[in-house]
Amino acid sequence: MSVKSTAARRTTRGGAKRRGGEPELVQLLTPEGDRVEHSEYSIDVTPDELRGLYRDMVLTRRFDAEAITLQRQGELGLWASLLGQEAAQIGSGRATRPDDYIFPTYREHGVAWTRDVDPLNLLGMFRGVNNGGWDPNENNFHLYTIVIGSQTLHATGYAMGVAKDGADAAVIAYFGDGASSQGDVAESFTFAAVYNAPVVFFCQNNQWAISEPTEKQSRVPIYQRAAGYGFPGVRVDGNDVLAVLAVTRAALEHARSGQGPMLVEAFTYRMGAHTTTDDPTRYRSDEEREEWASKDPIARLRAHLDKQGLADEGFYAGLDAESDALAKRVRDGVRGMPNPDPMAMFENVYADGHALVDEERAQFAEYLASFEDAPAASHGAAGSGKGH
Amino acid sequence: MSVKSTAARRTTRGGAKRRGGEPELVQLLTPEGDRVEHSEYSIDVTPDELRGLYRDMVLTRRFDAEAITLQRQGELGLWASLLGQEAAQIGSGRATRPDDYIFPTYREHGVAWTRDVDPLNLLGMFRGVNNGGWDPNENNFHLYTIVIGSQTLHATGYAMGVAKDGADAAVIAYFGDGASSQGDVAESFTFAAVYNAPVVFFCQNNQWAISEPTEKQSRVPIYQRAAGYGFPGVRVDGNDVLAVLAVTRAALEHARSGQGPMLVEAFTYRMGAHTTTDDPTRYRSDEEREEWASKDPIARLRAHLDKQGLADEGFYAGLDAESDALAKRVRDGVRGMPNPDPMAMFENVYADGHALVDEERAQFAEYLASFEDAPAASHGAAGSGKGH
Amino acid sequence: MTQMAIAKALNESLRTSLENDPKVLVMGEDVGRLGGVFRITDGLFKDFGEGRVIDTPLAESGIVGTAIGLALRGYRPVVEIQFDGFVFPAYDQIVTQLAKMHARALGKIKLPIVIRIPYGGGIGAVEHHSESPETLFAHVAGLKVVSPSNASDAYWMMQQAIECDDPVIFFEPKRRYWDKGEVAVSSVPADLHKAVVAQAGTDVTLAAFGPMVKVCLEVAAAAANEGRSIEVVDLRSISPLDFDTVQASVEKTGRLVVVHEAPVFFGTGAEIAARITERSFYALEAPVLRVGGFHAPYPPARLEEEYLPGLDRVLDAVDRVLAY
Amino acid sequence: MTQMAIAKALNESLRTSLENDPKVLVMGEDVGRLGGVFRITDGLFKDFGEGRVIDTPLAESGIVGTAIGLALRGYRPVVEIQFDGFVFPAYDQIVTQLAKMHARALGKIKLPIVIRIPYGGGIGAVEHHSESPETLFAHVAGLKVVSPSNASDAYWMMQQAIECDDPVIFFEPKRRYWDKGEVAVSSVPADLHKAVVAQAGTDVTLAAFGPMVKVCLEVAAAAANEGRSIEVVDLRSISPLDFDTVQASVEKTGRLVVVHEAPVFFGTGAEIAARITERSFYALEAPVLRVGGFHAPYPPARLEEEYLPGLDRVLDAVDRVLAY
Ligand SMILES: Cc1ncc(C[n+]2csc(CCOP(=O)(O)OP(=O)(O)O)c2C)c(N)n1
Ligand SMILES: Cc1ncc(C[n+]2csc(CCOP(=O)(O)OP(=O)(O)O)c2C)c(N)n1
Ligand SMILES: [Mg+2]
Ligand SMILES: [Mg+2]
Repeated sequence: MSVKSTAARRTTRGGAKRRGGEPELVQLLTPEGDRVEHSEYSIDVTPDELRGLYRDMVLTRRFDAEAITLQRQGELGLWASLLGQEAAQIGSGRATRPDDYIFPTYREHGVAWTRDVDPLNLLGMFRGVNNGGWDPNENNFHLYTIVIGSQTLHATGYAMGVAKDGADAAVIAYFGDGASSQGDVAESFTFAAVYNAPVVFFCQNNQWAISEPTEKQSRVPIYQRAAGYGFPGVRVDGNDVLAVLAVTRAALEHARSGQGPMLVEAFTYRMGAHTTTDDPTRYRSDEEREEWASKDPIARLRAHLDKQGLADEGFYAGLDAESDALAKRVRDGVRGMPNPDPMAMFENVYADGHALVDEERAQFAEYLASFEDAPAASHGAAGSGKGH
Repeated sequence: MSVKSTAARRTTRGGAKRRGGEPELVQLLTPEGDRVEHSEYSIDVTPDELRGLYRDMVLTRRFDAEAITLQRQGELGLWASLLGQEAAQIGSGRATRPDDYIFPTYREHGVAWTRDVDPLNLLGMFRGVNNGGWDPNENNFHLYTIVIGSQTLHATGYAMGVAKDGADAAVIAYFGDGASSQGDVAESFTFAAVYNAPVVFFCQNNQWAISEPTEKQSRVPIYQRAAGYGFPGVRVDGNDVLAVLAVTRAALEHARSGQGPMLVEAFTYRMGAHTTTDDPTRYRSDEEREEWASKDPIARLRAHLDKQGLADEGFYAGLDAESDALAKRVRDGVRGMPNPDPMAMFENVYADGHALVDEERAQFAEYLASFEDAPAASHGAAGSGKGH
Repeated sequence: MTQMAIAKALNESLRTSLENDPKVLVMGEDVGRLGGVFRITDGLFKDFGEGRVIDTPLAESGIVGTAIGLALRGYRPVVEIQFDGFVFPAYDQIVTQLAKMHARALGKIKLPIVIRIPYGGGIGAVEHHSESPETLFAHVAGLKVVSPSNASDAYWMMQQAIECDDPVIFFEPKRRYWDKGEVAVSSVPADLHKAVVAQAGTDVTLAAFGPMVKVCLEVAAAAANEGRSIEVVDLRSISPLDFDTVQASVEKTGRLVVVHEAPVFFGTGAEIAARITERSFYALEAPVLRVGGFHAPYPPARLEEEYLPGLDRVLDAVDRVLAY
Repeated sequence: MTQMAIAKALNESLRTSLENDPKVLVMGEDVGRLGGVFRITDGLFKDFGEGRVIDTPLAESGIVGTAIGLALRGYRPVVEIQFDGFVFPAYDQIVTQLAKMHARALGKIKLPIVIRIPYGGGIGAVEHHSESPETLFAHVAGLKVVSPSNASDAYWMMQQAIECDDPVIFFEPKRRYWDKGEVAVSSVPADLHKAVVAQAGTDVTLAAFGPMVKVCLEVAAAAANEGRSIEVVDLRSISPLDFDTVQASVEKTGRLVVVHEAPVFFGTGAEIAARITERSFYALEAPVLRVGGFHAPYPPARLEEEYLPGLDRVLDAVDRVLAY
């Protein structure tokens, strides 16, 4: 657009929409690790719980780092790192109850962790041995969804079902700042509002959608979108695990108590690349990354623990050992993950069967069998086996 | 949903979201025909202009009534009446400049009138002789769009082009209350905001989307949606032609002056059926219709004209005659509208041609020609000619 | 046996399903109080309430997307898309989610959702109200696609579709809604995905589904007067497609014409022609011919009789296939 | 003549178009500063600025819908859809608006929009990143659908698509992006919608487009070692489809195998088989065979080599078609 329009945009962004230059942000723990109070959202956490949150974040980060390494080593085809978003994910995940249902994107490894989903299960799709494949109902944690925004409608429909059942549970739908532009997300807001569905929309605004900054998606903070659909929105410091926990708990309670949907925008930062194939140096500055490194969610909680004397050397050493064990388990597990049987392609296309799938399965089996009968080099120059 | 959620919805609708039970509504002319002032929106109109607006609304309504009659007589396949929405359409249409560009739905006969689109042209698609077919660039009035919401994106893209050209024009996109739920409309808000496009979103909230009341689309007034996308929204009395004119003018000026998009919600009422195939008695009460008949936009302006003594018998008699002439022209014009040539099916599928279309055109021509050679009854019992 | 219009048969079928299974829901635009623009859901809102028969916001992606969520919660939504041309906003949810989620979950979740789409032309409607988009669903693995041609099939196939644990795209031949036929409400129905021989014959096979079956039966009658014996196969299911039944017919007649309203290019006729030619290469006395729509947008109503395959265009193809 | 990878050829082609026509715009997700996830638009943002090379919000329907609006204003947008599986949110705008608006306006407006879609498998990607949805566009009148198989075609066909006054769906064979070839930047290109004989032969015709042309050429080379002469037709355009060139080849060889990555069911092979069988019924010594994807979601990466048509599966079909 023209200079004119850019200027107008700046005015809006710097102006009325932000209070004092920055949008309001619920915070309970400063970047320096000090507790602060918030009039609407407060929380009581025991030292045990604090250490638990810290442990969750550390293990999640370690798992994530291991996955990146495994990708570099060729064991995974791709990895979408959550680096920097541990507080947003652990805080919100720990706010859920077992009977709540979670609809993640493809980056919610930390949330999965809080739902006791085996980390190895998360790696299957990135390794290319399946497209998801865990049982969503085992941990009330739906499959990863890659098509941006789709899952917000599934979450809303699920929540409509929860309400229909008269159940006392809530649903939480994760999505990104980029996803906020998708029509599906807007439609999920509409359906959730109209049916007063018990769903929390949890937007991790990590400020980037691959190479695009959030200004390419919205000129006002995303949490503000909720009001126009008739339900509350709140922005929380996404690097503050306590604030995220408190706000998400309140939002889930809001939903469970029949007050309908709520939007939580966790303002955070994607510290790594979009995925392992991405090169963020092409579109963002080192300074920005460094600025955000100073707001690291794990360092923040550690500072708090240390200032308050809530964790000793033994705790950290134990956690280190636990991290190493987790990394090793993941490493070994991935390396041992078998390739699926070729015939698996034909499985689960339908629940009740389909004649064409049966026919193609039989033909392909016959085709594969033809190589077993034939001498090694089946076709002159071709000969290097099936499936080029 | 459950009783619980219904109750919650009611609370929201009756509560904070409406001020004093009714949402704020810009009004300059009361239902009784008295002028009132509004702090933000004011307007100076000459008696000539007032009579002009009245004439527009009367002729539009007459045209609409004639179209309904023609549909009943089998001359049209369908008609979507604008009855009751004359003020929303004439007021907003008259607010546009010739270089502004309009993207209508399928019901904007009044807006078309203000753009000098020949009413006969509007009837082609309802008669079934074309799917639109006028030249949008002749009057800067795009074709009717039937797929709900689509045109809001076209309008936004067009507005992005206007800005790119540095032109001093604006674009206006019409849509309905039902359409506000479509993902495309939300995406158009996002694009318009991000690119600061000079587009006015004009929602005619006629309170019904076929059989569904607006509560099935939103639990807060629709104009409020704009704020969450970072631009202003305003609700205007859609049966008050002066208020609509003033608000739309301001919104277009807002857009033209580089301030980006704006949403206008014209609160009005669909006094007729959704279309001629609809039976509104199945889903709404006579009382509701009658209540709104008392807010009739034409009666309202007439009351004003009469109270102020701005129009005499001669004016009304002249307008009656003009209405009759318009109706006759439309009647005669429609009846004389020829069916398209069968070969027209193959025209304009592509601008640059397509081999398959050429082949099918030739084959079909040959097929048709085969009947010309053959004796009348080509096929025993079939024999009643081509194209059953 | 009862005489019923197709519309009524569908309505009764939905009612029965709602009665038999508390998890069945009906949802869509105007399906509630209005009973749908074609009245297929007439009376259901009154009798089953807004908890079971749900008027939705005007957003097809939202309708299908939330139906998926409801299915994940254990419901069996029957979704109405108001007209063929309005299914496209939901296409992403249908293709990327509905069709693939069962496989994505390695079978651990099921999506028993029926998407009802009144389709096809011949009712004098405006743009987007007369299309036949079955190719766009049949090509997509994970979906089943069916279309009844008569009241009895409408009655039974709808219930079978609702009972099916897979997503079913249910194309309703809207211009036949008011055609009446016998419905054997107590008899055991044919398999949802089996084709049936609607009319036996020996010289040429006509294969069709939905609204075109009636045209083909009229063609068979007309041709009979000229001493030609035409077999009509009502395909009923497009995915899976019952090639065995078509093949058996073709091995008998040696000639096949496929008829549908959808454009010929990449239409159902292409798939049938390709596969039957492969299966019955030596049995075919002539190439498989196709009669269908042209490669052009569905024309305005005053041209639709020219566009749609009718008696004469099908008879012309019969002549041509016999002339080989 | 210059050696260029397909990716580079596309990039150069876009650059040339941006230079030659100020109305040409490039738009999509990440096409600006990043240069696209495949770097096809690399450097264009820097050289032409954000007014010509536009990073859009993450909303495909919005991208295509606003491109339509820009086209109505006189622009010629070249839209990038990041991966094949992400075109579906835009499908409604493509099918109901982009494809039909020219006809709706009786030709009074034009929509010169190119939709670039990197498509197909073989790159080891996760779900939705490896699909071949060409059927879903070819079936729709009003769209043109093309796919280059080599650098020279990539270079020329992109410019021809941009110059075309119709909407063109431009399928880019993503797994061949890095394959190099000669680009005759100054020679006169073949018509955008003409098929070409990529390799002459006499025994069997292989017809393919995009990524499968390379496989077919490898098959021809392998078969030559066994003394079989295979003709490879590079279709280049799927809508319109140059049946004349395929027919001419088949009338010579008598045998045809169509190869594509998309599922066979309702795939391009069906249309070609149906039409060529009709045109060349007596010339065919065997039914037209099809090699393509299965009726299943595109499998996880570790299975894609089994899923994709490769040398052996095509050779197997060649054996079978010759065995008739
Ligand atoms: C419909 C769709 N379009 C495009 C993509 C490609 N894509 C994958 S991730 C991504 C950016 C997502 O950004 P955001 O929503 O902010 O989530 P984040 O990756 O930052 O967690 C894009 C464009 C996709 N997956 N789905
Ligand atoms: C995508 C789509 N879905 C459904 C329809 C069918 N339909 C036509 S008009 C209409 C209601 C529109 O309501 P609203 O937007 O309030 O406009 P109004 O008719 O009241 O002017 C519906 C559902 C359609 N045209 N397009
Ligand atoms: Mg992001
Ligand atoms: Mg309305």
